[in-house]
Amino acid sequence: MNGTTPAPETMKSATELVVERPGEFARENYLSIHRGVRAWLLTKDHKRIGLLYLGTILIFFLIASVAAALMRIELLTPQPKLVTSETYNKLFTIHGVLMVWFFLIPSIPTVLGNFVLPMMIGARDVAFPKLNLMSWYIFVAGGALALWSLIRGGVDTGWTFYTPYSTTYANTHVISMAAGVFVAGFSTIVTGINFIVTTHKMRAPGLTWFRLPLFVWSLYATSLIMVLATPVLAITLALISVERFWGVGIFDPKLGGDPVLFQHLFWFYSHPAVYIMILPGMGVISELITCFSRKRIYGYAWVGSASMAIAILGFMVWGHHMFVSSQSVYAGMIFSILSFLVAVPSGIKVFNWTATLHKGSIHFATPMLYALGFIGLFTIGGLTGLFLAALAVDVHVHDTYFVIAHFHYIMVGGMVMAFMGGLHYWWPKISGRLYPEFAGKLAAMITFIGFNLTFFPQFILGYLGQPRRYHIYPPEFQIFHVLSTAGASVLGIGYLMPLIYFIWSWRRGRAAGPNPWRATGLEWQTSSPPPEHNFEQTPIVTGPPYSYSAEKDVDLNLASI
Amino acid sequence: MEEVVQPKVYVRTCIALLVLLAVTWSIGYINLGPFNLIVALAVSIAKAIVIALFFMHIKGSSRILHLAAVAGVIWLLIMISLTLGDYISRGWVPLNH
Amino acid sequence: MSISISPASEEAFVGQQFDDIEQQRDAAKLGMWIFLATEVLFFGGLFLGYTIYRFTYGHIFVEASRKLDVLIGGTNTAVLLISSLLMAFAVRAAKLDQRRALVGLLAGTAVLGCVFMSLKGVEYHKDYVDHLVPRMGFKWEGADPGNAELFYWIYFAMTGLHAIHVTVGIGIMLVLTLLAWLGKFSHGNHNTVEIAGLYWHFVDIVWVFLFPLLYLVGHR
Amino acid sequence: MDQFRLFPPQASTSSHEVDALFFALTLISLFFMAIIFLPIIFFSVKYRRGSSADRSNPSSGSFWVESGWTIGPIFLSLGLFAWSALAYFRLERRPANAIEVQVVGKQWMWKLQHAEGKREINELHVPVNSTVAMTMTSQDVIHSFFVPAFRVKQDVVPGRYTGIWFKPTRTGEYHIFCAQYCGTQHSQMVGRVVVMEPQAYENWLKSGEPTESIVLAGERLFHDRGCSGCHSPNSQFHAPLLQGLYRKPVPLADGTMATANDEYLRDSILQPAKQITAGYANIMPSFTGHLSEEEIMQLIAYLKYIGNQPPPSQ
Repeated sequence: MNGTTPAPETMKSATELVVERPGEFARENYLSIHRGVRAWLLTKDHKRIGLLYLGTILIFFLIASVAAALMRIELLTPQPKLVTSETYNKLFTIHGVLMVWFFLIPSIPTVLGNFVLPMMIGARDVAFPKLNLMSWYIFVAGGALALWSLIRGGVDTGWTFYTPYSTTYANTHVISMAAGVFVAGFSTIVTGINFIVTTHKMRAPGLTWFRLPLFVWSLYATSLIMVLATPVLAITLALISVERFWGVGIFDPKLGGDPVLFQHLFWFYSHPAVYIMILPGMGVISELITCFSRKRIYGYAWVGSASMAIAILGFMVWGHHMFVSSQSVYAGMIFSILSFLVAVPSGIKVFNWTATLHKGSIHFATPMLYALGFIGLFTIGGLTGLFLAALAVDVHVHDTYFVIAHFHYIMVGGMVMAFMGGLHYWWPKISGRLYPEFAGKLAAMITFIGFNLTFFPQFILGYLGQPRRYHIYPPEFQIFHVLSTAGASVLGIGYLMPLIYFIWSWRRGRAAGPNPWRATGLEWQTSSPPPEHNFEQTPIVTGPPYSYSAEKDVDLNLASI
Repeated sequence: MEEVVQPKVYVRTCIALLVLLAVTWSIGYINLGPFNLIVALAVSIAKAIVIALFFMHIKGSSRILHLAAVAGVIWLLIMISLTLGDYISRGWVPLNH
Repeated sequence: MSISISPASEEAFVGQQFDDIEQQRDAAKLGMWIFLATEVLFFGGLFLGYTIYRFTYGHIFVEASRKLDVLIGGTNTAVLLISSLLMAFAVRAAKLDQRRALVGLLAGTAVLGCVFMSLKGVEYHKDYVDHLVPRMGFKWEGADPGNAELFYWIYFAMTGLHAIHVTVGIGIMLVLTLLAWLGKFSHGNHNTVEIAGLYWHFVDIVWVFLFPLLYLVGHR
Repeated sequence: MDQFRLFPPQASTSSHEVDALFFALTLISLFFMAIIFLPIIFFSVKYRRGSSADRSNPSSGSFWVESGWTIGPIFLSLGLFAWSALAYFRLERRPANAIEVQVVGKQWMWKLQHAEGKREINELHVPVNSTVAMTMTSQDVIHSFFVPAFRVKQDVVPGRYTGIWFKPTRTGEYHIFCAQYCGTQHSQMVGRVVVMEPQAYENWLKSGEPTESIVLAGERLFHDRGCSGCHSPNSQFHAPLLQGLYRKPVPLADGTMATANDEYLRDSILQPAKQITAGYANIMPSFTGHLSEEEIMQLIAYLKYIGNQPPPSQ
C-alpha cells in the first residue's frame, strides 16, 4: 500500500462527503425518523432490531449473572450456607441455559451483526427485514417461556438436559424450559438464513467475496452453523419433551433405548454452537486489530478461510464431549484427532493477528485493549482445549472445573471481550456519540484482571479433581473457590461500568462524527447515527478492505472526556 | 424474464415417480436379505433427485442453489456416519478379559 | 423447449432493500432452499435415531414393520406424488399468469393433502385398535416388547412430524388459493407460489424416504 | 486426604502416564504462549502510536509463513494425538486376572460388591499393587465413577455395562466422586477408596459377617428364577447349554457371529430376541423388570463360572 493514500479513497461513493464533517451528530437518522414505542415494535430497520436485541439479551445476561454471583457466594464455604442443593442445581441450570442460548449465541450476531452487516456490504437492509423482526419476536417468546419456567420454580437438569435424568427423574419444569430453548432456536435459524442470503445477494457493486470485511466472513461461517446445527437441537429437545410427557421414548433404557444417543444428538448441535459463540468474536477482533494498528490484516485469505474451516470441521468433533460416556474407543480416537485439527485454523487466526501488529501504529483505545485481552485469553482457552482433545488427559479432567475454566476462557474471555470491544468500537456509529475513553480503558483492564482471577484458579481446581456442578465440596479445595469468588466480584465491576457510561453517553456523550476511528469499512462512510436506509446512495467498492496506513499519523478521538 | 417448463416434462416426471414407487412396493415382497434395504434406499434417493431436479427446478438453477440443496444432506450424512461408527465399533475393545 | 413470458409492472412488488425483482426472487429462492436444508436436519435427528436402533434391533424392526398397513402407506405415497405434480403445474400457472388454473391447481393440491391426512388418520386409528400405540394399550405378543415399542415410537414420531408438516402445507395452500382467487399473484408476482411449492415438494421427498424405511423394513 | 495441595496425589500406574502427557501439554502451551505473547508485547511497545520505529514496506501476508504455521501445528497435533490415544487405549483395555468388583450406581450412592460377596456402600477397599477391575451399571440415571488420585473416570450408564480398572501403587485414602450430574444430591454421591497392604486387605475381606459369594448367589438365582428349567442338558425345551460358553463365539440366526461376553449375556437375559442363537427358536421370555441390577450381575457371574467349565460331553 502506498502510505500517503488517504484511506477512504478506495471506497468511491457519493456518501464520502460526510467523512469531511467530523464531530457532527446527524440530526436526520434512523433513531429520530420514527418515534414512539409502536414504531420500535414494528420496525423493519436492521439497526433498530439490533438495538431491540441488545436490550433483550442484556436482561438475560443480568439474570444469568445474578445466578452466577449467588453460586460463587455459596461456594465460599465447602458446606452449604446460603442455598439448598436443589436451589444450587437450579442456579447453575438457569446460568447455563440463559447465558448460552439467550446471551452468548445471539450476542454478537444479532446485535452487532444485525447492526453493521448490511452497512458493511453497502446494502439498505438485510434480505428479509420482516423475518428479521419476526426472529426477534420469536426470541422474546422463547425467552418468556424460559423465564416462565424459572418463575414456576426453575429447572435442575443443567443446560445439557442429559437423559434419563431430564426425561424421567427430574421433578422440575423441564418441558417449558426445553420449549423456550426450542423456540429461541428458530429465531437463530431465521437470523442465519437472513445473513447467508444477505451476504450472497445484497453486496454493493464491486464488493467481491475477497473484498469482504473479515467480520462478514465470520458471520457467514456462523450462519452456516446456525442453520445446519440448530434444527438438530430443536428435534432433540422435542424428543425429550415428548418422552417426558408420554413416559416413554427413544432414549428410554427400559425399552432398550440408549441415553448416550441423546448425547450424540445434543453435542452434534452444542459443539458447533461453541463456534457460533466464538467465530463472530474472531471477526470483531479482525476489525479492531486492523483499525487500531492502522494496518491491513496479515494473511487476509487465510484468516477468512480459517473461519470457514472452523465452521465445517467444527461439525465433526462433537464426540470429544463423550470420551468417558461409554462411546466406542475407536469413535473416541476419530473425534480426538479431528479435535486436534480444528485447533489449527484457530491458531492461524491468532498468529495472523499477532503479525498484523508488526510495523503498525498501535493506538491503545478501549476497543484495542479488549482485542488484545481477547487474544491473550482466547490463546489460553484454545491451548487448554488441546488438553481436552487429548484422550487420556480428558478422562481425568472431563466434567471437572478444568472444563469450566477452559470454556469460560473461550466464552467469557473470548466472546464477551470481543462483544464489549465491538460494542465500544461501533458505539459511535450506533449512538452517534462517544463513550468516555478513560472509563472505558479502566473497565477493560478491570475486566481482564477480574476474569483471570476468577477462572485461572479453576484450572488447578479441576486438575485436583473438583467435579463440576458440586454444591458441597471437600474442604481442601476451599482456597481456590475463595480466589475465584474474589475474582468474580472484580469481574462484576468491570461489567457494570460500561453499562453505566453507555447509558450516560447515549444522551450526554460528545458527538462522534461519521468516522471517529478513521476506519475504512463501508459502515463508516455514512453519517452517525446512519440514516434509515444506511446510505444516501449505494456505494461502489473498488479495492480490498483495511486499506489503512501506519505511516500516516492519525488522531483518533481518544481524549473525549 | 421467467422461463416455464413444458407440461409434458412434469407429466413424465410424475409417471417416473409412480413407476419407482411400484418398484419399491413390489421389492418389499421379495426376500433379498440385506439388499431389501439397499434397493429401497436407492429407489428413494432416485425419487428424491427426480423431484428436486424437475419439480423443484434444481435443473437449470444457479450453483448456489445446488449447494444449498446438497448441504443439508451432506451434514445429515456426517451426523449419521460418525454416530453409527460409534455403535458399530463399540464391542471391538471387550469389557472383560 | 421453453416458453418465455415478459414481466408487466413487476416493480410494484420489489421491496425497498432490493434493486430489482430478479434480486428479490433469487434471494427468496435461496432463503427457502437454506430453510429446507435446516428441515433436512430437523428430520435428520429422527432419521439418526431410526438408523441406530435399526442397526441394533434389526430383527425386531422387521417383525414390527410387518404389522403396519402397507396398502395405506403406499397409496399415500402415490397421493403425495400426484399432489406434487399439481403443485408443479400451479407454479407454472402462476408464472404464466393463468389465474383460474392457478386457483384450481392450488385447491387440488390442498385436497390431495387432505386425502393424505385422512388416510393417515384411518391408519392411526387402525394402529390404536391393533394395540400398536406406545403407552396407549400397547401389546406385543412376541419377544422383547420393549424393542418393538421403540420401533412404533419412532414410527409415530417420524410420521407424526411429517403429518404436522403436511398440515402446515395444507394451510399454506388454502391461503394461497384464496389469494390467487383474489388475483394477488398476477403480473409476475408469483414468488410466493414458487416458494410454497418448494416446501410442498420437500414434504413429499420426506415421505418418499419414510415409506420404505418404516413399512418395508424387511421383506413382507 | 484433606489437605491443601496444588497437584493431586499420584496413586496408580495410570496416574504417572496421564501426568506425563499433562506436563508435555503444559510445556507446549507455555511455548505457544511465549511465541504469541512476547511478540505482542514487543510490537505494542515498539510500534505504539507516535514511536519513531520504521514502518515502511509492511507485509500483508506470505504464503510460506502461513503454510509454516499451518503445517507445523498439524504435525505437532498428530504427535500429541498418537501419544494420548495410546495412553487412552491402555486405560480402556483392562488387563486379565484382576480383582473383580461389581458396581451399581443409584441416586445417590455407590453400591459395590466384591467377588467374595462382601458388600460396601460409598467405600471401596482394595489391596495395593494389584489390578482391580470393575463392572458398572446404573439403576436410574447416568453417573460417573471418578477417582482423581488414579486419573480414571467412567460414566455409569443405565441399561448397559461399562468398565474401569486401576492398579493402586500407594496405600492411603482417596476420593471417589460422581462426576456426571445426577440430581439433587449429586455432590454427596462421594466416597473413598481405601488402598491397603495385601495382608490387611485379606483380613478386611474376612471380617464381619460371612457372606455368600457372587457366584453362589447367581447359582441360587439360576435355579429359583427357572433358568435351569430350560438351560440344562435334561430339559424338554430346546435351549442353548451355557457350560463352556463364556467368551466363545456364538453363531446367530441372522448369519452373524457374537461373542458371549458380559454384555451379550445381559442382553440375552433382558432382550432375548435381539440376538437369537442359530438353531434355536425365539421362545425365551424377557426378564426385564423381574431382576434387579445386582441380581443380573450375580447371574452373569454364575454364567461366567459355568461358562469357563468344559461343556458337557452330551
